[in-house]
Amino acid sequence: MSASVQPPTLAQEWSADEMMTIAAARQLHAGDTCFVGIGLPSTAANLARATHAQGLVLIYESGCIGAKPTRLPLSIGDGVLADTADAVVSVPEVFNYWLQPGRIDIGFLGAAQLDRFANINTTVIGDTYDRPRVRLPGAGGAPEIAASCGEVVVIVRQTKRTFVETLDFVTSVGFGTGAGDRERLGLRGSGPRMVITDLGILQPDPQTCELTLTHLHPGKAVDDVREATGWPLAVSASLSTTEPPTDHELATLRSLEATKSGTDS
Amino acid sequence: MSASVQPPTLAQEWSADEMMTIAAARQLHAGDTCFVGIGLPSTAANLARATHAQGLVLIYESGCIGAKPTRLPLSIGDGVLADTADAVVSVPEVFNYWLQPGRIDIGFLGAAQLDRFANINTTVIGDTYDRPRVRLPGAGGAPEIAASCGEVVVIVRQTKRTFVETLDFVTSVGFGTGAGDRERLGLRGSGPRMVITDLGILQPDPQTCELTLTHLHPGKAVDDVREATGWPLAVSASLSTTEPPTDHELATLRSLEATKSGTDS
Amino acid sequence: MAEPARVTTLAEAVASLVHDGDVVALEGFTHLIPFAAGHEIIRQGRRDLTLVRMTPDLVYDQLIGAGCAAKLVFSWGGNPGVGSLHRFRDAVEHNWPRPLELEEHSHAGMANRYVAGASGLPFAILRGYSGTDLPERTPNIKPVTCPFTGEVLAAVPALQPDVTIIHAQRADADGNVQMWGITGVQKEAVLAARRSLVTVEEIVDALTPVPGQVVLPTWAVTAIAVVPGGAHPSYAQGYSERDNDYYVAWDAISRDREAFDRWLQEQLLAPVGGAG
Amino acid sequence: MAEPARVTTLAEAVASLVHDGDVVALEGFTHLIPFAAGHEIIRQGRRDLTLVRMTPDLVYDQLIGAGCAAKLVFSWGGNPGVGSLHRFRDAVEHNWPRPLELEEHSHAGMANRYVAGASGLPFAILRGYSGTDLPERTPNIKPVTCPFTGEVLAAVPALQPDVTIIHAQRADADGNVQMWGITGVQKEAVLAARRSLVTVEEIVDALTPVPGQVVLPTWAVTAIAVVPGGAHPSYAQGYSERDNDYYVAWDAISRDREAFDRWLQEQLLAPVGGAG
Repeated sequence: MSASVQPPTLAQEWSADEMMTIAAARQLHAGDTCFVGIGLPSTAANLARATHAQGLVLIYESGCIGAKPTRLPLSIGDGVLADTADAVVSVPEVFNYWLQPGRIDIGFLGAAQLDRFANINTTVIGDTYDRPRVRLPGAGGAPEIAASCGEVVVIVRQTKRTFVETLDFVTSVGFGTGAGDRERLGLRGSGPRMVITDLGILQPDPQTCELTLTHLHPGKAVDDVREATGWPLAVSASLSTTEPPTDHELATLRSLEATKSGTDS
Repeated sequence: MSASVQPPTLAQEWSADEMMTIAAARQLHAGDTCFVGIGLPSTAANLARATHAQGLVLIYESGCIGAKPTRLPLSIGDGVLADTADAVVSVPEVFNYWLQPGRIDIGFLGAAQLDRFANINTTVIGDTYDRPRVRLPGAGGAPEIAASCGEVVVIVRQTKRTFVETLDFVTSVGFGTGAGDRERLGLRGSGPRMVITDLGILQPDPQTCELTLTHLHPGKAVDDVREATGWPLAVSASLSTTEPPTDHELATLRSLEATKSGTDS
Repeated sequence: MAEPARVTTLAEAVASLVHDGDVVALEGFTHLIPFAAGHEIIRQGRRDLTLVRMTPDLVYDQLIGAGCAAKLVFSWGGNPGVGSLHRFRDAVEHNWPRPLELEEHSHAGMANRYVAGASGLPFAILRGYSGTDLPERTPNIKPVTCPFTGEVLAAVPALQPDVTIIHAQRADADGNVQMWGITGVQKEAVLAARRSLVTVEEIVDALTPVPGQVVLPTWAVTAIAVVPGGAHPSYAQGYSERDNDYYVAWDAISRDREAFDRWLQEQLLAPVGGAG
Repeated sequence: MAEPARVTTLAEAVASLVHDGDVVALEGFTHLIPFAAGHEIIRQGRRDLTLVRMTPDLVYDQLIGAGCAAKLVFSWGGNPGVGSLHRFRDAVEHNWPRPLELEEHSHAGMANRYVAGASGLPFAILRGYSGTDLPERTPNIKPVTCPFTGEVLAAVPALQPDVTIIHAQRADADGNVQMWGITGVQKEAVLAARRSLVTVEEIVDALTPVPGQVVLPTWAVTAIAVVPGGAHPSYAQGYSERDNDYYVAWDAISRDREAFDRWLQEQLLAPVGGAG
């Protein structure tokens, strides 16, 4: 798919969401197999396919393996996914034969709450499970994506409400209680490689597995990230700045967004 | 499928195998679902479809559900089975989703050895498993067909070598050690309804489950059956004679056999 | 005896197959969601249902808002690509219009529960749930040890709905059902159930084979009702497009109890026989 | 990284993927049996193989007679519709040309062993083997108790061949594999294996979807070799018919050690590059 190239002036400004999506797309490479959830992950994965990673293999939990959508799907079950897939399999098969054995390189997840070990909550907000303040959609495919993909990339807008000291519910495991916990739990994928937000990029410390700020997006400051984090933020000694969106990335993203026929949560 | 009708003179004589196959075909009814092994069971099932049971649903372990072959298949994987089936599914699916839950009414099995409780050996002949006198093909689908079909019909030529006091190996369970044993073993189908041979028909005693001679084929005597049975044969007080093949049955069977492109063991 | 599927009307099928208190699964994965059947369940006023579905979406939001459900067994409850299911949230957060008991799994767990049901097994095993809070809230997740390796895996019990309802593209004159495109977990959901209803776009003389098809033999289905557009606002590949505007519009309707009630009275209950 | 399948020759594929002592599955259920690949294994003189297959037939009889196999893992070993596999019998009954260890299951057990292997699970459960003598002879059948109902079921361990070889109708230029008709347990056998080889009738630019198709994405396959007629005397639906005469003729050849050896020397080994 080739994007219609926009005039460069448009590319000089971008939203925080655009930076986040583009930073996420850059993490995907042509030969990867990628298990894609709906929303920002799907946008980022399709942006990668439309720019530097044409050979990226997209796998949707609806059973579409190798989907090559020509427009952004609104849901994980859009007809365009089945029409363009190399194979359409049943939902039990996609989880049992494709995800569970570790055939998928990268899982792309969102989060409603996230803690310093990149554990994820998408179940309930509030103290009690039975009468939550906010009932979220729930687990979906995430617990097993987080467990079984070769690695995980989380894409989430960063706020103090989202980046919390303690999750109200652990829906999907990042590094659990810290280094060694994934192995102890028998999780076979290597876990979150990075968390990409609208402010920057966090990566697990090689020793402790605690999320550490490694990149700031252009125009953002460490204090912006600290204020949006509900725990004392670790900052990398070699903190760097994310490459800004190129004209091509931004134009392609915008033309992709224009193909979507509904809104995105 | 309509058989070409043969002159009645031909129908006046028939082989013991023909009588056996026709008697077996009569046990199948239009609304039944029938799990069919290759050889005599397949011939009998297709004869039933071609005569009185057009609506009989044939299921082959190769994954062909509702196969309607227009000629006798030489194997359980002939192309004609897939071409004419309502659905072709994988081999794991046919065993897991269709056979195991008890969806199939009748299982049609052969045997190399059979005991008085209609347990079946198709594994080895001889005292030792590791160095048998005759190595037979083995279990195939039979153990689970025998366990899970609503009922089982066995079709087998009767000799003292085949109808034995003690099996050299229990490959598939009929009534195990007798009444109540299927329940104890957790087998959910009701087990063998009858054993059809080239001499007559045996049915389990309602109390003891021991096979009892209930029908003699025309021209056969009780002593013929006794001599072909390796245990003291129980004979029903209401022993009757099998209806001889009708002209239509015989003509249809012969025209079916003529469609087979190979030999049958 | 392999009973062929009975061809009937949607109203008769729901009346005879769906009873108060039943465990009911309406399956469909974005594609082929049996909306019309769900609406008929609301119209007939069923109560105390245990609703089962991997991805409860708008039609379950509607059933829950209408007070049909006592319990929901599920793995992801949202308005795909739009946001929350507000009637579902109102039931869980505020017990409105009645309390809703939850049994919550992951997709992999739910899919395998249907597989076990379809397979006549009491349970299924998977690598799942490890380290999450789900087993603490869902007693139906237990450990099981591999007798060969000693590894501990998760076990989930078979799902066996009293009735499963799906929508498919078509059936033939004998009642064999054919669907294609994204077919999700529908085969398993039908085979796991005691009774089943398939709404179809049309009945044709004979089924032309289609790539990617799933065929359910007539004797594996209890009843068939011809309901063209019965998946709207979901879609039936080859017959209709997904009505994305409906999904977006539902967000506003469902946020507000009064707006929902107006929709229920005016759109769903008033036009008898019509689709909501 | 999703490596695409490597397109190569049959000789190179067997040389690089099949090693002495490997666990090797050549799957095919009457249809699509990879005979040519089996013959190439004989030509290359592989030894001490553990051969795995639900329905070992003529090609396994040939491999066993040629002395390639140390062990057979199987559920039904016969010449379909004809009779015995005489080389198999000679090996088991008389240790000729060498002893053959057996591991014996039912079809349901073998199919589920492949399913477990394809699923990355250490074992599978089924209702099977109960009351039979198989568990006594096959240590790889164990009981497992349902943690919900207390029912005791059979467990079998996952099969994970070092290499699985299948024959398919075709592949596309990217190496995606397509087969249709009776596809048996081939998808599971490939996904369960560490390496895989698919022989195909042809490579086409793009795969036209076909009803009943199974597609294996290129990154799920290790190597592809174009071998037209590579299933002979089995068949490839849409390309060839089953050569039933070959199956019948094999009975006489295989009954006699000398006749078999003549076949091996003259038909299989002599015409280098030809099919036996």
